[in-house]
Amino acid sequence: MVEKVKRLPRVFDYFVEKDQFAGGNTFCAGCPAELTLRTIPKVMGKDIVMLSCPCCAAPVMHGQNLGAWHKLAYYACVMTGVASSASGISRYYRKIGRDVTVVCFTGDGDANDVGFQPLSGAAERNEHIVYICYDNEGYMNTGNQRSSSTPIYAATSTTPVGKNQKGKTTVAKYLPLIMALHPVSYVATATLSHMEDYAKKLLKAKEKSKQGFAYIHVFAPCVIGFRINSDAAIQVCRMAVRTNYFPLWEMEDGVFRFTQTVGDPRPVQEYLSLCGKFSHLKEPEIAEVQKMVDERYSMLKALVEATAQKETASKT
Amino acid sequence: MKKLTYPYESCWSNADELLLYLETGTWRTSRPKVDKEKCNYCGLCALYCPPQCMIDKGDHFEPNLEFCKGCGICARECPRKAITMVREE
Amino acid sequence: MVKQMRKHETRVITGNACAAYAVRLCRPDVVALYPITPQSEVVEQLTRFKADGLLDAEMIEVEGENSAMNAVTAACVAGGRVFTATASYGLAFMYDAMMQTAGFRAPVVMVNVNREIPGIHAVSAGQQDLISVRDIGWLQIIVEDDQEIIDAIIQAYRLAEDYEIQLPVMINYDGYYLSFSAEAVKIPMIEDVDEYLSILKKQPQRLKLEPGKSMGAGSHGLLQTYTELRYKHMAAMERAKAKFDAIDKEYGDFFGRYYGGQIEEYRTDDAEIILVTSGSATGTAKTVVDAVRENGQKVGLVKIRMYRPFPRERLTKVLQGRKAIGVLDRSVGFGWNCGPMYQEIRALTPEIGKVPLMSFIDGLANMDITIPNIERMIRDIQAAAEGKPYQETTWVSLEE
Amino acid sequence: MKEIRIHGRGGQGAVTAARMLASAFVIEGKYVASFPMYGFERRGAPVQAFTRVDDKPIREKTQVYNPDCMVVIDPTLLKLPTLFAGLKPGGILIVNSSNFNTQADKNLQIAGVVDATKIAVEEIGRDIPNTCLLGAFAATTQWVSLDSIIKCLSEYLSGDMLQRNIRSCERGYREVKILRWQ
Repeated sequence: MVEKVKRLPRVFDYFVEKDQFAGGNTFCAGCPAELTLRTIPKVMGKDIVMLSCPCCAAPVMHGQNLGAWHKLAYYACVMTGVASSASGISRYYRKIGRDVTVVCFTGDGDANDVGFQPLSGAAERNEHIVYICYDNEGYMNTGNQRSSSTPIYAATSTTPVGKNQKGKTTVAKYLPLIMALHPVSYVATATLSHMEDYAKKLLKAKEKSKQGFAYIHVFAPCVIGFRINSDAAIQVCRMAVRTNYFPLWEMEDGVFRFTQTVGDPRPVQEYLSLCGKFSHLKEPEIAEVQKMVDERYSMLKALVEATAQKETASKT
Repeated sequence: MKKLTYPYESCWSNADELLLYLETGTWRTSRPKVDKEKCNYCGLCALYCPPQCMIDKGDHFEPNLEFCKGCGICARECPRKAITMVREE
Repeated sequence: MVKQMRKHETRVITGNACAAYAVRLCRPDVVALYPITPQSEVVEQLTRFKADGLLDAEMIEVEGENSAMNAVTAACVAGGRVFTATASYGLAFMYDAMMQTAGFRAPVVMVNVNREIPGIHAVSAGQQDLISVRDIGWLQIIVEDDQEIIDAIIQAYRLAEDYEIQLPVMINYDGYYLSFSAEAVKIPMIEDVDEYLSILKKQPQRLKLEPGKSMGAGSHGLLQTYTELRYKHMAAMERAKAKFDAIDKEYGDFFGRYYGGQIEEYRTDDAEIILVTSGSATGTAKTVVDAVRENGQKVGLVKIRMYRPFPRERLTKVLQGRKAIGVLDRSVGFGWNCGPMYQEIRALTPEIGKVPLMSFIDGLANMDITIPNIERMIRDIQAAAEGKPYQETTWVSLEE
Repeated sequence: MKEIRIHGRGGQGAVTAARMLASAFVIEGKYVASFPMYGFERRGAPVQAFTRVDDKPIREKTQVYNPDCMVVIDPTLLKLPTLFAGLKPGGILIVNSSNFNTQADKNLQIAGVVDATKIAVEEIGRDIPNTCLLGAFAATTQWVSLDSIIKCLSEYLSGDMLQRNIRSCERGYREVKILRWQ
């Protein structure tokens, strides 16, 4: 007989609301985007307005005729119109003096590519909205085509591995940092292996959206696109953090900080080897990815250090 | 006369009228089997379950097999190996 | 009925300023704007109103027209009264969002300052932009002068937000010829506009987003439901015709200015030949009609005010029994080798009978639709009415 | 109906002058229409603006081809070979010039010549000759009173700028030299 834990982990305290989604829906078995989505109203409450667009979440977010898959107030957007539609809704509630949290939920294809202009515009206007991007590193809803969030060398259906090309030839756009260089209130990265960290960030984003724009970039490895087993997503998330492939940080009012410090980062090889989409990588490519990961981490570290001084200075 | 059945002028879903669900339990090829003795009620299976279908039984968790898609995350993440995936026959 | 004389303010202002003044009078909740020639002055004037405390709206200075249309559509579905304005390339850039607006049946009001479209780059007037979105599901109204811009925008809110209609309305006016043209106009008092539009508050509430309420805007419409919603959209369009005629009367009784509703019939009673026009060229054409009438020639003019829905019934009625009809288009209809409005009037042949029908294409890219050009059109229609041979389509400014 | 064509360069206030003129006529109960002809809004590029005035509503929406009167804001435009194209017989010219004295077109009958640049610089402090030329317009054509022009300026200007422009306008009215030909 094992000794039972007295209470559930602290992260459960963040779940103030029941699950707002129907039990069975159209996400794939083992999909981390589903977990990303279900967690949002559990933490932020159900009196939010959510927006999404054509993406893996759309078959669940959008209804079907009269039927709905969730109990939320929801607005379906065209792909180019998520952040701009949210701006319109948020402004209307401000006009009539109503405090409503407006939450966008899109994939990386929308946030990085076709919906980037309105996202950047809404961030520059510091609209009072929360924008959550679940990053599965490609267009998964349409069958694993590359997006500008697809990492270098990743095999996708439009960056195949062949005689003359080994997957994607260019490095991914690092959107969270781009967003942090907009004049916004809050930016954070999060992933599903670190649920308490994610929940805290959701709550903070809700609060910060009363002042202005809040952005959360959630690493959510697609089981199909990453070519992993359906039980592997959380493991992949965890390894992405432990190798610094996906560092967890936040930027609040111009101050950067890591929310998860990785004492002794594992070589990126350990992350890459988990994902089938990198199975063709050899030593030189792996070294190149390692270099990219190290450089990105150094850049973030420099930002953390630089703005920590700023924070100290402003407090003294 | 036209046969018109939809209640609105534009396409709105209304969960109060009709909440949809899929019996995703039928997708499974294997199911999680929880060993109550090994389980120490840490909650990680419930935390990571994408469709959030682990039911809190007070001292352990059991999957809701109506919706469990059999992804196996609960089994893989269980620190005590209290969950095993058993082939559906 | 004794007509009340409403007070007004007379100002010499441009068409663009007229649009901004009218929008201010209608008290929108959310305005999203992105500048483009020849519409920019609308943006400037509205932001000036806001800065001076004369407009209590949320102004979203968006980073492109696509965002403007998405923002106002969403704000409208959330429950607000909204406005945006664009022209040409901007209209093209908001195309996907505009389809969403129509599909959502969101009563958005937009001004489109007509300008030629991309390809052959032209910063000049032309109606091809409005033609390019004719079956997108919006109501489209085309106006003739500055005063009509003011009145049509107020009427547009009355029409769009009517519970029986619930459709977006696009007010079109010619770039340059109206956008920059200053005329003395009568600006209604805001209290009067409040009173006029108050009727909208007495009708049932349309569906809107409600935080905490499990309603989703933009559900997937499948099969029967999709078909049914398209039918309802079409039915609302059909209702909009009579509604617009009724609103014209109601507006005229209230403010003292009438425009004829879907179409204006000018000296048509005993007319043997008719010239059909739209937009700013109509005024020039009316002066020519008057001059030609002086010579005893029985010519009349029909102005298309409502282009979508197409005023099929009223046009049938007014065009029946004429000897020849000409249609002036400031745009082209590919494949039919004629102007688009002509093409649609030609489709009325079973109703109006087989008489000479002539398409005149003129005024592209700011080519002036001059008095001599219109005189020529009327001469051509008259000759065809007298049984002389005629060519179906005439590119007026290219003829030798 | 009287048709007036104003020639200037971008930034010199030709469009505003056309509109001010329209406003002044409205004060006297006339119907007006005024519009500019330009593509991109560029400083220095030649610009035309039109004003129509009538006792009955004006419906034409065309450019002015046969002006009764022309206002030339920038003297360098006098070199344009097509400047006077379409001027009606008996036509009037209001021109910003220190030395204009020839019948530049056979249809030109009256010219109101004033050094509006000099006056504007003295009164306003900058080369904005348009309001001075409006004063000269009133004196030369006698179609509208100086009072109406001054009154309409307050719709477009305020404060010190308004006062300076009024002075410039009044000097245009007083100092214009009117030439006549047969």
